[in-house]
Amino acid sequence: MAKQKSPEQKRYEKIEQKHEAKRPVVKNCIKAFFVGGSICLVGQAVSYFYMYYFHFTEQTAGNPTVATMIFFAMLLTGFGVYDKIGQFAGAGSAVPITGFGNSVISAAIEHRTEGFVLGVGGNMFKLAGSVILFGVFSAFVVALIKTLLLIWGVI
Amino acid sequence: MKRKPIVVYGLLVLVIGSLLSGCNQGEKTSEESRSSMIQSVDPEATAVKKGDHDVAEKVKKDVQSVPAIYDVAVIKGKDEILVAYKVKHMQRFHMKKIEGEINKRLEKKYPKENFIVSSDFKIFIEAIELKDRMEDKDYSSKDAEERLKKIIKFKKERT
Amino acid sequence: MLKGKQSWVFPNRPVIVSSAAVGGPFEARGRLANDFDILHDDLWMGQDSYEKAHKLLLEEAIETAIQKGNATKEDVNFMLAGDLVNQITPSSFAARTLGIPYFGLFGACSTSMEGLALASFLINNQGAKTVVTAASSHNAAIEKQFRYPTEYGSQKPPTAQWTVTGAGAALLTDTDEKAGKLVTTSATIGKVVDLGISDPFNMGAAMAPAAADTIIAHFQDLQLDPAYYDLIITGDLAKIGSPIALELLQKEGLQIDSEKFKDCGLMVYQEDQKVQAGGSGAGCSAAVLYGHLFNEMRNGKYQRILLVATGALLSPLSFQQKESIPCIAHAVSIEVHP
Amino acid sequence: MLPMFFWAFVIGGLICVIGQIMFDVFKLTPGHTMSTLVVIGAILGGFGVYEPLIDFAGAGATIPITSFGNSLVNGALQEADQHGLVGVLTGMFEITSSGISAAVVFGFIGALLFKPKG
Repeated sequence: MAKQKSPEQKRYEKIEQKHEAKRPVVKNCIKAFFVGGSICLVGQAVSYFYMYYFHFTEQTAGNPTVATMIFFAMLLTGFGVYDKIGQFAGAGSAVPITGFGNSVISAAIEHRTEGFVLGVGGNMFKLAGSVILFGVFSAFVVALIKTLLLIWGVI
Repeated sequence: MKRKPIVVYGLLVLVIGSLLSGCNQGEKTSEESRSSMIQSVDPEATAVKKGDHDVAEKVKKDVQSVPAIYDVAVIKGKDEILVAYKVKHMQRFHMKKIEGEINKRLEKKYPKENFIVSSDFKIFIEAIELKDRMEDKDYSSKDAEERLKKIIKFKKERT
Repeated sequence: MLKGKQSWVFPNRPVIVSSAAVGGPFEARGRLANDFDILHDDLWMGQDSYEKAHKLLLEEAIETAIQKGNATKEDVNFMLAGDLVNQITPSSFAARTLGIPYFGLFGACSTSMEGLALASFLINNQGAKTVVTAASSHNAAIEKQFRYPTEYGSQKPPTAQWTVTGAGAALLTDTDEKAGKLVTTSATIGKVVDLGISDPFNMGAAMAPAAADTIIAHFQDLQLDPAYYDLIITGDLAKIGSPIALELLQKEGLQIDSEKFKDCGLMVYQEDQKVQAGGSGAGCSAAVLYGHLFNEMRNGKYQRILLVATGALLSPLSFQQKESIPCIAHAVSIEVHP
Repeated sequence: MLPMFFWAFVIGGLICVIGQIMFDVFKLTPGHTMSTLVVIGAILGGFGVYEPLIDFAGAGATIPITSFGNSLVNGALQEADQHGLVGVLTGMFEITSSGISAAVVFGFIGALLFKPKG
């Protein structure tokens, strides 16, 4: 925050720090590790499933795997389970692609009372939009730099 | 807003689920290809033409001598030789390098042959499938060649 | 009648004829379930949006309070109500249904005491014969308004608070039959205090200084000793804010027994309910005071209490623009008339 | 195959731990955390580090959101390889389209089927 804190605010900050419940970082990290790891484990199983029973290679199995994981996320979100997992696992359920799916789907469900066009359509990406924006823009910059370096023969 | 019973929606979900997964038809798989997922199977090298067997066997030995590799399947077709291999897990970081190494080694030794090299797991399974079929006497070499071409085409597509 | 700098005393002693509290499914499993007049077992309450359910909560609380007071809607001169949704639509829409002349209030979670103070003032000064005041909040509607979609799997830190699904309403009237009835005797209007907390998941700590400020002003203006009250209850400071407020008060030299310093946000739920630091929301202090605490007073457990409802005056926009959270607290003293 | 599962679990779990640390230690909102991870994924993709990680950990690297940034970069680079600079812009979604389209489709279906439970 750019604003300077007044001496009174600084004094209060000290009192507040004393009483504030600390986030259980280590415990949270362990939970995130196991839940996040498990989601990836399921993803690996799904991709082997696609490789083995359908016509997908290691390279191409990623797409149907991602779609399937998001499908699972839709079911869990719709039945009201994903927010409970989220409270337990934190980043463990937010970082995998299912968390991206959850952010889109939860917003879509939440705003359906405002109609499908303005509610669902208008709000679907209100959480996931920033991920797409920063993903696309940073990818653009990175790819541009790399392509230019290749053209100029630097690398 | 009255809601339709959940059963209706359940059905809809099922339909969508099956649409999602039904886009490619599954095929029967053999015992060996199934176990190849879990363990090393060391498949025999084969060739579409009977006389090429020895070359395929030699190629297999050469690829096997690369230390990072533990399971190799070789199928020699009319124009191309398909080499599918598995990389030891801790070496998987260097897959690109290993692939290059194998390519270089093979091209040096067999300058006349055309190699298709793949570490892809699916290609490995497919190679074993084809090998098993070729063991069947009724499976014509024309069919085998066609199927090999298909695998190679399949390997080349990226996403 | 003004006393001191920012306090009113009510010599005419407006009588709280009746009160009502309505809660949702989560509150039904809470500690104070028996003190609610109506408990819903579904968050939707048969409505097709959470905002409509929010409005229904408020309507039910007001109607029940009027009914319990043996009055009709026509008898009520004014309605003072507020909530946390944009432009306080649930309160305004409830006023539309009820057809009572209406003041819409916004004081975030302090709305309950803002309403009670103003209602008492109106009656004390012959501005009205009968007034109903209410405040409400609905967990899902407020989450949607202030935080994330309800189904979004975000992890709330231990300092976060759970918005109460509930509404409380009280019917006040000007009558001479006061013996044994609950009356309001004084009120202190707080000023906005901001000590630089900007984490919207740490509202208790943000609001504690406002509560302390109002309590200190109350005792100064009325020249009372904290021992005068059987209980001093804050609105929704919860686990973090409540001890901070107590510490701030003790630093100012007010001797308050920690046994007599309670918090509505810590009273509504059971220990095993996953509410992080405790309850919050405009409905929290309203439902606890108008349900549980009034029942206790009628049963004779307490004679004199001071309720200090605290409100965090932020919006999702102000938080995203990195503003710190300005807070307010209003206090009303309620006594059993001898 | 078994080591693949093991490493998918470990690497996927570790990426989530990085996210958790951003939540708890740096007090970032989920939005900020996810955006940062995607940018990190894009940068690692640019340096060509992410693909070996995928070879090594499989779904442990493709399921976390970081892979979104990586595949955007790869799509752009692939297309740039064929069509020059313009490809950077046009090739971006070549690989990643499935994640976004699945989220949109299932988001809409979800809105048709479900009500928020609160």
